[in-house]
Amino acid sequence: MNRLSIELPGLSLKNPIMPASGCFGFGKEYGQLYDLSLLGAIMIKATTLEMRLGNPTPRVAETASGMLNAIGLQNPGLKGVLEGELPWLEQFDVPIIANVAGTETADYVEVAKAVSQAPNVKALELNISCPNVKAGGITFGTDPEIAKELTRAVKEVSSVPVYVKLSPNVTDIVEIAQAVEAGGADGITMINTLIGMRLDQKTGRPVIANGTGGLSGPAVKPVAIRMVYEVSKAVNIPIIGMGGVTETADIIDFMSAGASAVAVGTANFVNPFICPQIIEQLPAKLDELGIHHISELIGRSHRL
Amino acid sequence: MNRLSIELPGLSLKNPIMPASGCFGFGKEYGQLYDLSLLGAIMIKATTLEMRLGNPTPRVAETASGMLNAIGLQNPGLKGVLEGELPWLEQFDVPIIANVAGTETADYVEVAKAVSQAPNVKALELNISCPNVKAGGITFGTDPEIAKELTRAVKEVSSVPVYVKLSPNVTDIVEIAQAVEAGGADGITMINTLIGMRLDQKTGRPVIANGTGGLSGPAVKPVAIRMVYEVSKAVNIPIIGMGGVTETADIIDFMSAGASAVAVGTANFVNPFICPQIIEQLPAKLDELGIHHISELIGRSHRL
Amino acid sequence: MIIQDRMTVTSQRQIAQNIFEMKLNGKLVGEITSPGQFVHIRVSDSFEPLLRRPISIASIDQEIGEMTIIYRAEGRGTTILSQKRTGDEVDVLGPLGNGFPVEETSQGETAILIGGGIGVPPLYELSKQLMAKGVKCTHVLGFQSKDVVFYEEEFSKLGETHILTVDGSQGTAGFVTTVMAELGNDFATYYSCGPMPMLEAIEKMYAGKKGFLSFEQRMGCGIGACFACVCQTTERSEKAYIKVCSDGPVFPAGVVAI
Amino acid sequence: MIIQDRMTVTSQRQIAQNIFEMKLNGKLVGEITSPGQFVHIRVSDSFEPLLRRPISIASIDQEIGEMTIIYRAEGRGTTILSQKRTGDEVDVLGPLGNGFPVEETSQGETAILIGGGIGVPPLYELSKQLMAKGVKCTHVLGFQSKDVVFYEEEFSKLGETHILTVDGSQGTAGFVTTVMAELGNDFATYYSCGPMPMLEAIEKMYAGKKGFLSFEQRMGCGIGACFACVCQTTERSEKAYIKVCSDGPVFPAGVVAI
Ligand SMILES: Cc1cc2nc3c(=O)[nH]c(=O)nc-3n(C[C@H](O)[C@H](O)[C@H](O)COP(=O)(O)OP(=O)(O)OC[C@H]3O[C@@H](n4cnc5c(N)ncnc54)[C@H](O)[C@@H]3O)c2cc1C
Ligand SMILES: Cc1cc2nc3c(=O)[nH]c(=O)nc-3n(C[C@H](O)[C@H](O)[C@H](O)COP(=O)(O)OP(=O)(O)OC[C@H]3O[C@@H](n4cnc5c(N)ncnc54)[C@H](O)[C@@H]3O)c2cc1C
Ligand SMILES: Cc1cc2nc3c(=O)[nH]c(=O)nc-3n(C[C@H](O)[C@H](O)[C@H](O)COP(=O)(O)O)c2cc1C
Ligand SMILES: Cc1cc2nc3c(=O)[nH]c(=O)nc-3n(C[C@H](O)[C@H](O)[C@H](O)COP(=O)(O)O)c2cc1C
Ligand code: FES
Ligand code: FES
Repeated sequence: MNRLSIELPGLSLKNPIMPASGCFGFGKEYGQLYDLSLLGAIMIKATTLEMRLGNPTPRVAETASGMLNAIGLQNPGLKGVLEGELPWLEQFDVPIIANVAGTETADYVEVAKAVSQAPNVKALELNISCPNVKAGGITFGTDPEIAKELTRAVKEVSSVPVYVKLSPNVTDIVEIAQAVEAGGADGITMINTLIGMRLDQKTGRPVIANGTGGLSGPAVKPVAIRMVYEVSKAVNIPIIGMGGVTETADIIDFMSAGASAVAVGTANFVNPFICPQIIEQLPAKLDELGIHHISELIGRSHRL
Repeated sequence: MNRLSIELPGLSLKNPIMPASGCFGFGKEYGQLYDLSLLGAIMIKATTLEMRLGNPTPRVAETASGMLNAIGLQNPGLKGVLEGELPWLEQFDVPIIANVAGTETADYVEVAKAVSQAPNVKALELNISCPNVKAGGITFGTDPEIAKELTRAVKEVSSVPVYVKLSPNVTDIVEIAQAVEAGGADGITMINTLIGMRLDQKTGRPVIANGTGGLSGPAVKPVAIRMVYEVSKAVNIPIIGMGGVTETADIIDFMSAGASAVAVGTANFVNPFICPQIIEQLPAKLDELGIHHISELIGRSHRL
Repeated sequence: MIIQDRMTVTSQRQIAQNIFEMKLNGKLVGEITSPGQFVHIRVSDSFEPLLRRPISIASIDQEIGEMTIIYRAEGRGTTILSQKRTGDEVDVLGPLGNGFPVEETSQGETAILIGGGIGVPPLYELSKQLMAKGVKCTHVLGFQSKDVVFYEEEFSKLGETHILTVDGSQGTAGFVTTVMAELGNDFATYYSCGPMPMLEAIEKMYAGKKGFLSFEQRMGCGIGACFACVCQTTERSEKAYIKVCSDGPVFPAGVVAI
Repeated sequence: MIIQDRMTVTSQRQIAQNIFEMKLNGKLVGEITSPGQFVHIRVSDSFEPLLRRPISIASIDQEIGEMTIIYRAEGRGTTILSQKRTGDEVDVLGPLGNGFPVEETSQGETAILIGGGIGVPPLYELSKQLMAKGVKCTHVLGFQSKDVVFYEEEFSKLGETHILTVDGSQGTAGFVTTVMAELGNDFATYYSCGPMPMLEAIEKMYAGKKGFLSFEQRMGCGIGACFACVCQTTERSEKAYIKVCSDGPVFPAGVVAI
């Protein structure tokens, strides 16, 4: 028996570890470094209807135990992803979660419909939380009614289960989570980045060309854990947790907080082998905790 | 001429550096270490109408470049502060900003009225953002209408200018800032802590007895800078900025973002001499930047 | 007076499994007033890890301005500390808190010193000072197992020393209370430092005797300003919470609700 | 192939004001394919500072498996790097990117190598490899001032070397273009690495000539996955943004919009 396997809507995961969207491209680069079939799943970079060039540079800045990014959803567009990216990934035995972004509902719907039909796409991740684009993105993620309607519209056309990616930049994330659940979401992924800014010491101007950027990395982990904890107590759909994972212990924390699987973002930049390393270390960690199957961890923090 | 002096409603600051509320008690402990008259001001620990014992322990936990706290507003109560704490501070040539907290509007009003009459209290800091108490605190800080009404009620009774301390745990901090400005606030202090959680690796339970805690320290600085930047562009009252200050360069950043003065919180625990050290280093830093008076920094980031 | 000192590491050695003894030199030593006081150590010049680590003073040598600390390298802070080498500088804040009152036991009287695990170190300086004034010390030191026992020889030189291990791999098997029961009640004062359950058992067993207990709590500032480190007193009043860092860490038996 | 290697520091020395030369030994060296490739260095085992630092490979010695990097200790990452001592291990990812094409200049031809400040290092290995195949190299190296000039002697051994400083404190006063104007257009290829304004001036001055420029950009992953390090091309198409880390850092003149 596989002690690490997790079953989620649309996803039979050999282990609950997957790279987070935007931190792994479409897999090609990391595919040079290790066998992608080792991964539980892959969340690919956001796909929009048309090709996007993204924001001007600098697009990243370092902060205390974290980083800011404002890539601006650079991607080759729906057609580019379907023809140029997804087929290459078919050689690996790994489910793909396609991150879907857009400016208006119609975009989301069109991308969701098409990309959900790719043979290796097993789930969608609806990105209603990108802080780095002027239109769309986060605006869909801060109003529960809008989030619910978008979820519903995408669910209608998607051939695979739909996970909705939540923004931490809200007063009440539980309210948003419950709204997307009501809209028919099969699962939730969280958290996207916190909006932040770094200034240049000399000029006083923002370092990132876009002004603000999304904060990720170890710095945000306490916020992510708190939100996963709160949301998992309030909804009945599974959560893929993320935000600041850098080591095996962090997987235990996210699953204890209530996540059923965990994504690794920024840490891939620091240690490109982080995902397979964590997967390898997990069984020993479970032994240490006296736990037989990793699913026993899920929501441990809720129990008294 | 003093290159560091800043004039704010109610506050003639010899320099814009002050310890943040809750991170300096009522001054006695740090007063053993250095002359408190060196400070621009002192923000004392929250005062509530009745004595409060605070939360059970553990009350703090360390996180990546940050810490969580859930002290729970332990304080000797209005009477205790007026009789036991403020008189001792009168020996120093330093304006006191009294942090006022409560469970309902009537508490805030009563504390504000009484404490604003103490001779060395030159301003109030209305704490509508404490994440660590069950009632009151943050609930006042997430609804613009409620925040405005509370500000108005306190303004009516206060003998000194009123600053309102904002919570970063909101979707739109600008909206809250504008509401308290409309309510008559003389200034804004920001940010209070982000709500976070840390779990114990072994048990999976929260480390902090209260469950969640407030995240502070270098980790939150990018969020604080972003919010000070946004709010300072949208209101016409001054801001005292804070969140993750650990060195002189951080003062430059907060003032560039739009703050007129800066508070230092968590860093006092790491380096108890941080405030006087920063004050001492500021003139050289201004020379390095080719700036004559520190006020020239305020809002540099807004200019192009 | 509390000072912030950049102290120099004069020696660092592993004395048991994950247990390190470090000697530090600096003017802070001159400020230490009683055994059981502690220092608050910044293990890195960066702000990660952020907080200082509270560690008891295990012994002092005023002549050469040196103090010894003994600590378990467990989490990230103490692990970084264990990597310091002779000659490195460490940022130390202290001395902090109120230690064990040596004056509460008179010359010729007997004191029992009971330590558990990483609570043992402050008892060493205490014992030295008690012996110096002519108090007879009996030491009862409990550890998990043989691997983590330390300073047996050092304590033995100062007086009768009983070592216990939970798993029986060294000394008597069991908890400190096992030996305490045998020693009886014929002593003037007891002093103790160790885990909460141990302190609780001791206070119960020695009910009515004069005793002093040292407590631990998670800390922020270490100097009494942040209210992180409180513990509950048996009183229900304004004094219901007292601070371990500045009111303690040592309290007379009966003060703290355990 | 890109590998992650724990390389051993075999030498670290300051060669100019805040400029350090570090030699690193490890199997990564065997993977280096062209001069101008870079490595992505993790300066600390902790996650603070978080990101790796991109640093060019300044020279390689395949026989002993050693490479040299030259860097300015400026921010917190490079300052930590400058504190490493011989024998320390450093986590290095590389080799990354596409370097300068040595094959674009034939035996007997002349190449001009123009470097600015901390852009000078990769030209050293390039020059060594060009010389080895019989290319005549002329070096034009610009620095801010005398204090930060390095490797004058090393480059002089390989060919004609012109040093410039902005303040005139060493060599010719002014910018690299001052000397370039005098050298004329009688060469086959130019190679350059340095600040943007310098690259811009060079491309303009040598319009029509065959040249290769190395660019810098803030990086996340360093391997082409995060889209942090893009620069704009002169084309307006899907290829409007190319990645410095994996498509570059060296591009033929005219490709990047500057
Ligand atoms: C007054 C006092 C004296 C002490 N004396 C000693 C001593 O002489 N030798 C020794 O080995 N240990 C002593 N301790 C315990 C020691 O402070 C902790 O073991 C240490 O802080 C753990 O840090 P870390 O980096 O290993 O763990 P981490 O897990 O990285 O610590 C994370 C945070 O939790 C805090 N923390 C974790 N465990 C404890 C604890 N048991 N008590 C207080 N804070 C804790 C840390 O200080 C830090 O802020 C003492 C504690 C107190 C309060
Ligand atoms: C392909 C390439 C090759 C390079 N080769 C060299 C070299 O051989 N020698 C050398 O001294 N420098 C080189 N640099 C520049 C070097 O990467 C930066 O000086 C260094 O990253 C600054 O780090 P820090 O810790 O000093 O500064 P910090 O201010 O702490 O850096 C903060 C963040 O900004 C990034 N950053 C800051 N400045 C730059 C910059 N100029 N370019 C890219 N990222 C930057 C850092 O990598 C880090 O992520 C190269 C850069 C690139 C892109
Ligand atoms: C460079 C970068 C690019 C990102 N791009 C995307 C994206 O395209 N779509 C998305 O949903 N999230 C994106 N994210 C957010 C991550 O998927 C993740 O939610 C976040 O970074 C928190 O996890 P971490 O702390 O492990 O990085 C991006 C993050 C980074 C750092
Ligand atoms: C231990 C602790 C106690 C605090 N208590 C209060 C408080 O009583 N009232 C208040 O308004 N803010 C309180 N704060 C928030 C700080 O004043 C400050 O807003 C926050 O910590 C961010 O600044 P920093 O990162 O510099 O600490 C507290 C923070 C800490 C760490
Ligand atoms: S640790 Fe701050 S009051 Fe004790
Ligand atoms: S640094 Fe990530 S794509 Fe270049």
